[in-house]
Amino acid sequence: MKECIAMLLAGGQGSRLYALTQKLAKPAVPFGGKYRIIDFPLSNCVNSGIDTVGILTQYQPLELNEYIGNGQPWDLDRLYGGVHVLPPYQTATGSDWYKGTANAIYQNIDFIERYQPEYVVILSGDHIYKQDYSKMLEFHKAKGAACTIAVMEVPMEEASRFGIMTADENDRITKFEEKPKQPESNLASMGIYIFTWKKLRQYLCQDEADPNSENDFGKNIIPNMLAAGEVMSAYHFAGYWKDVGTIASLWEANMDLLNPNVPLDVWDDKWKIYSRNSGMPGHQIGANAEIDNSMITEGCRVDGVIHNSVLFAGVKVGAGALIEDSILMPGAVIEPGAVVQYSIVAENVTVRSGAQVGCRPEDMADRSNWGVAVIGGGITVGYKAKVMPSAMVTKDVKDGEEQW
Amino acid sequence: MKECIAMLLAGGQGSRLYALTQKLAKPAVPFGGKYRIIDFPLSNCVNSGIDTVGILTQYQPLELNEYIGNGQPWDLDRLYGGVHVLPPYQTATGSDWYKGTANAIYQNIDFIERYQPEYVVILSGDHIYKQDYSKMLEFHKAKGAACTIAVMEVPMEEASRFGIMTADENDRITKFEEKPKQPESNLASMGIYIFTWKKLRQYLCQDEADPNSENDFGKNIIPNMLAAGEVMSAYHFAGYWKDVGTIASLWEANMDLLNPNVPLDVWDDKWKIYSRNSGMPGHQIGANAEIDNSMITEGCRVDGVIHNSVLFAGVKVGAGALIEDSILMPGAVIEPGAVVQYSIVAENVTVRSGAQVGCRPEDMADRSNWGVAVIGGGITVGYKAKVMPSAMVTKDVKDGEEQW
Amino acid sequence: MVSTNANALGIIFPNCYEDLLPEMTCERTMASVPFGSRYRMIDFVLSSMSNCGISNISVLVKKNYHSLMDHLGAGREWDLSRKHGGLNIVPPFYEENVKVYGGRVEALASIVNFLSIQKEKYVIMSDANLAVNVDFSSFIERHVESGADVTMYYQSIPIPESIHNHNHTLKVENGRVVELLTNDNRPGIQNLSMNIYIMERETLIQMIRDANIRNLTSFERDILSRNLALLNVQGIQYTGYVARICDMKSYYDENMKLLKPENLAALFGGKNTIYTKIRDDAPTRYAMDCRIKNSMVADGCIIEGDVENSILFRGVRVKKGAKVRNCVLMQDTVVEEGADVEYVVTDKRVKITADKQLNGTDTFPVYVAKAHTV
Amino acid sequence: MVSTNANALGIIFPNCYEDLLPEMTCERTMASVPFGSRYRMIDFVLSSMSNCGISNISVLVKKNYHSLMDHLGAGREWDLSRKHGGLNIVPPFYEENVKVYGGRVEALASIVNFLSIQKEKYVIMSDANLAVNVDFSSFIERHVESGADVTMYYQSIPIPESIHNHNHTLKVENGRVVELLTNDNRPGIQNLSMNIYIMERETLIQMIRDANIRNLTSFERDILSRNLALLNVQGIQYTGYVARICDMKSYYDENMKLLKPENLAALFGGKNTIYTKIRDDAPTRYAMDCRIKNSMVADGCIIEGDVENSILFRGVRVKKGAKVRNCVLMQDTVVEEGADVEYVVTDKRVKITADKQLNGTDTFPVYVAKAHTV
Repeated sequence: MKECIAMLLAGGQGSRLYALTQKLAKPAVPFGGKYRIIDFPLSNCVNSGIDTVGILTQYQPLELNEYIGNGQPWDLDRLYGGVHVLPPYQTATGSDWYKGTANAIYQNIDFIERYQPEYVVILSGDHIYKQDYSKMLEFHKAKGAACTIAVMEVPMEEASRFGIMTADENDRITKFEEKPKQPESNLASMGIYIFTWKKLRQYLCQDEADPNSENDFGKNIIPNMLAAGEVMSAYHFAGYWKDVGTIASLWEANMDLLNPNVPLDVWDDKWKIYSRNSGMPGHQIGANAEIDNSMITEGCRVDGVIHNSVLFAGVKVGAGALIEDSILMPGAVIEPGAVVQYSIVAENVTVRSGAQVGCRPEDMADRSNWGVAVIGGGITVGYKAKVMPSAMVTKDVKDGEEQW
Repeated sequence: MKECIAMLLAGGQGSRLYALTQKLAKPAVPFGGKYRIIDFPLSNCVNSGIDTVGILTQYQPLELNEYIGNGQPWDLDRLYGGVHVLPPYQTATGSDWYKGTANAIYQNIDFIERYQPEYVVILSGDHIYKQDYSKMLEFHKAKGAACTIAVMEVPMEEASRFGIMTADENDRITKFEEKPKQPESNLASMGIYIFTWKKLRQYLCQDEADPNSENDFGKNIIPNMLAAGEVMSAYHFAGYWKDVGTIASLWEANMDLLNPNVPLDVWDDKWKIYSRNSGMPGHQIGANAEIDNSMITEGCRVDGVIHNSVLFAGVKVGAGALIEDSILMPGAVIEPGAVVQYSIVAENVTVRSGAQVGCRPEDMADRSNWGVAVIGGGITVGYKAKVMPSAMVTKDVKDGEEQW
Repeated sequence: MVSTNANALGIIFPNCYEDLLPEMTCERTMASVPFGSRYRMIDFVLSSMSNCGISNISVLVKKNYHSLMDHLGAGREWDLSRKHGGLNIVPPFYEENVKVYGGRVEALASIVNFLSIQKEKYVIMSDANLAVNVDFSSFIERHVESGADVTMYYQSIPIPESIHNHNHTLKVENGRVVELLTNDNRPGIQNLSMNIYIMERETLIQMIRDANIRNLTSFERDILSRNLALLNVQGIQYTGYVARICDMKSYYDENMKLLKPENLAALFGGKNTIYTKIRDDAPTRYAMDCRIKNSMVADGCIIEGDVENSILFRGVRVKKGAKVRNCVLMQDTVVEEGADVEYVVTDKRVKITADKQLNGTDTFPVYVAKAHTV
Repeated sequence: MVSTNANALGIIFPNCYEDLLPEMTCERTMASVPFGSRYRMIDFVLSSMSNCGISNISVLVKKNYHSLMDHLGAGREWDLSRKHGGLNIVPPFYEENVKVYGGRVEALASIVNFLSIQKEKYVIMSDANLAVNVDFSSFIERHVESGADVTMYYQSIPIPESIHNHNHTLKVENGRVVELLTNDNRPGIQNLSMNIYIMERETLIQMIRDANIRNLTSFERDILSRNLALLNVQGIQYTGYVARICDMKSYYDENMKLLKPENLAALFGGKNTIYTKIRDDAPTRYAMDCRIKNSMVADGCIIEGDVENSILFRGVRVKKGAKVRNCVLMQDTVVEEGADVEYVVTDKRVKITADKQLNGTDTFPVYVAKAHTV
């Protein structure tokens, strides 16, 4: 028996991260020098004392599966509990892919009931934040709630991008709208729910029986519970939280790590973010390298110039190369004299000598076309080739070519 | 890099085991007192020195997944390699359930290539046997084969149930027919293949491109390779081997364990069959119990009479109950005075006092209706109820009722 | 923390009370004495701790611990193979200047640096001479509620004669221990300490440092009993099932008691599993003409002969025509054709050769040492 | 066997050669000396063994092994947490009558019973004072092909002065060792033993038993060198990268050598990863105004000052205005604002307080002991 277990929705294809998620589930996208996105919710679980986590996934799970493995890096290899990747499956009476977030949980009721939990935390696989779920659970219990939703205040002009709640002075939710055109409040759902399992089970079964439902938490389960008069509480979260579902937000969140004024601290020993280790030796900085305001990890070799950038394991930056405001994912090789600016360079990309990837907004005549350039995994950007800002490169760029 | 990895086809629903596989993948069906079917190929792999195994499954994987866990019971929790359960998944370009045995492997080419194997062993999840695959691999190498198929001689009259091979004096296969009506030979395929991976990869890709293919090893890949003139060898296997895909054969294979003349020995320390442990204390035999020619394992409590039977972990047999020629799976409870003969009683079944399950063939007037009775998982057979031979019970049997 | 993780670390003394069972502990610790068909004594307290969320456990070994290390391995079977904490076997000479210890206090002194950097608030200490399935969660709860400095479990039973020189008894008033005696030999029911203690980690560290300065060695005699006026020591009567190993006779009796279903249920029933090292034995095989009555049998045995009122550990062979009555046969004992054993305790890998007869009595079971051939 | 599992077990002597580096080994074994930004010396031979399919490894510890046990844990990081074999740390007093050992033979004597029930045909023995990425598969192969009784690796190099009283050299004729000298101090290139041996397990057991009876203690002097006429001992020249720790100077130099990419590639390149204990540090953070040149830096550091020609282990902090040149800074060293260190080796958790200056020279690097504050 477990008091509380977590179910992590990692299903989405992450199509807005296109070039990065061609062969990779979104939660497995590298983040912050040595992590993957999923390390954040997983580490939060472990640090909050939740030792049983189901990961719901149906899209390109191979690398995610391999990454999670037996869960040992997160101390989640347990005799009873631990971390389990839960793909859809066939039963004697038929088979289905997960139809929506609620259906994904519905299809895994058997898994949940193995642990007879009183509470279930529902998490997303594409948010970067540090949160102690045990405090939220205490709040949930104190409120006697059927469901507690973590919320944060967002600027009013952005509110229409979120699920928006209205809550009374006791933090009881009185209204919930998914992406409202005329938001009534700026309390946005962070996609982190705690449910009393008995209640959730009941609403999941009802929802499954409704042929018109989209089987989605935000669109169906939450509104139904609210309509039925269940106690729904809003739990205020104050720290750093970011949805990294777009290229721009993924880039920004990485840059936030380099900003001492942003409260996202991965160096805090009291709330470690765990990840699977690369096994490489310490990184090497050459005699002519120049580095500032950057993060660099094991196995890198830097002979060039690095400003405001995040380098993942095993990245090589040749002499005279310039890396600015960029993210170089594991195994990327930037040859001597290449320039990478405002870019995300995915795993095992090679950027040949003299190539230019991305550029600074201040160097653009027309800034409206500016954006972060993305090079997909395994791509080669040829000798003296040019990848323009906002480009999403999914095929090799030939020597001397320009890619938009 | 691994010289040789194994891929285990565990996908089938096992519809011929109906009552036993309602909520369970066939390879997870309990066998032989403390094993599950999949323990045999998995232990064979480990004992043969193969430390990387992919298990292909898409049907009710929850219990199988949980059973395999991190692979530690088979010493397959490895930093690199180990055992991995591989369900179907969605990719950026679409999604598919496994269409056939060959397609299941095809969809996991990426998994295989992580290990850059020279050879791949293809195994089934529904055979009971002990085999040293390393000897078969030596043979495969010595023959310079593209594919080696393990074969055994079967009685000519049964040959039409198998894939039948004709081989020349050098064990080179000259002809392969899947379930031939007029078998030319009695060399039957055991469903154990070793392929040189480079070759298999090529034929898998060809097969996938053929819209008329059933994407099956026996029906497509093997005939295609043979037609193309590849070196195909037949490896003769002499020991015990049984396909346990039917109720009759599953029952027989369990009974074979009790027969000292059958060469299936699970007590051999040199070729252990590993399984996940129940964690229960030693079994208890009461003062009035009678036991002979049986297998009993941890957590059982026996106060009745047991002849020629196999009792799994935690089975209870009350005073005066009679168990003959039967298989009682984990957690089954046979109340005082109940009679179970020639039956398979699945997990957590309760047979109430005075009930009769199955009967001896010699007690039947018309033996043509006789067969092993099967009680599905979790069923209760009521007080003085009667379950007739050959019955497949999937719903509770009420007190005093007869079930055909 | 959300989970059932306890805010306590565990310390186990595996060598304590070995002198009561010298026959069986000359090549092993008390903690690794086989018990109850497939367990070792330490499995009980270790599983109890693990089941209650205590996942940082130090085992302070002194000598003869090869079999214990082999048994415990990395602690995986008890779910104690963890990134942080987990199972920590502390041998002598572990740190510079730490020698083979004498008393409990010296043993604790060897880990005082370790203790001072741990995070858990409480420490639970136990020996390994009792087979108990303890609910440590309620033990912690009661300790915290009472506000005591130290809380300890006791049994109210007559003191077994063999430990008249090796026990601690308590006088308890309204839950508080007002007197703690050493080597009590009064007849009748007494409050016999189980040597299971809980206190704050900081309290224990302070006690060890003080005792070390004053050269005190006994935790009970020198630290607890002298300070009962200053320290609030609470005693809780333990009413669960206890198998206490005091000598060969009690070892035999406690094994035999498990043949009663109510005793077995009391020790192993309930939600908490007792874990042990996995041997991967096949199920036990009963041959065509065997006879078995009133016995407890682990896996991997092959029974061709006649077994009655006995406890058989893993891998025992009873061959055709052999008779085994009122015996405890440890792992891989072989009783050959026609041999007849009664009231015998065989250690691991003992062989009773064909047609030999070996009889003890119910008050004096005969013990055959490890790997001996009779 | 299909796989790359080697038919050999491993034995590592973690305490050997500690007397050459007394500063760093007063609280740890040679095996647990930190090396190369994030490793311990034992990681190299242990990873090499594991990578070559040797999965039954005994580490014969003698004293001061708490940091080594903490580092190795259950052996998971080296894939040595196995059901059978795996990593086996053998402390003193492990079995009855086994004492803290003196020489290699006595250490081996403590596991001779263990050795006699293992299944592997060969035994590979190694110390932990060399950082090498050895291909043991080819070592085994060459031993088997030559039909030798014992095969050993040697380097052809001048004998470092600091080990003139602590070495073995070989005279090799057509591959066969015809002379084995102890404490050779001849100038020029000699065949210096690496103390890495392979032989059949049965051969080793026989050697230990013989030596024990005769009260012999040195494997090299008493067993090998006296029997070169009887034993076919083969020597193989090792041509791969070797970092040999002979004293503080060589410790410093061998760390510094890794700043050359070709040396780093020689030790860590190739297909075999060197594993070590995972600390879960964040990536290293370079602050806005830092300066770093020609250095090797592990994870978890925060660099705000000026670092040149240095090796920084995990968790080092170099604060604003601090200068670090030609240094080896071990785990969690802190160099505070304005401090200036050159040619310094700091042990774990050293703190150089603000504005302090500490200089060694290239021939005499200054060593600051564990947890000291300067």
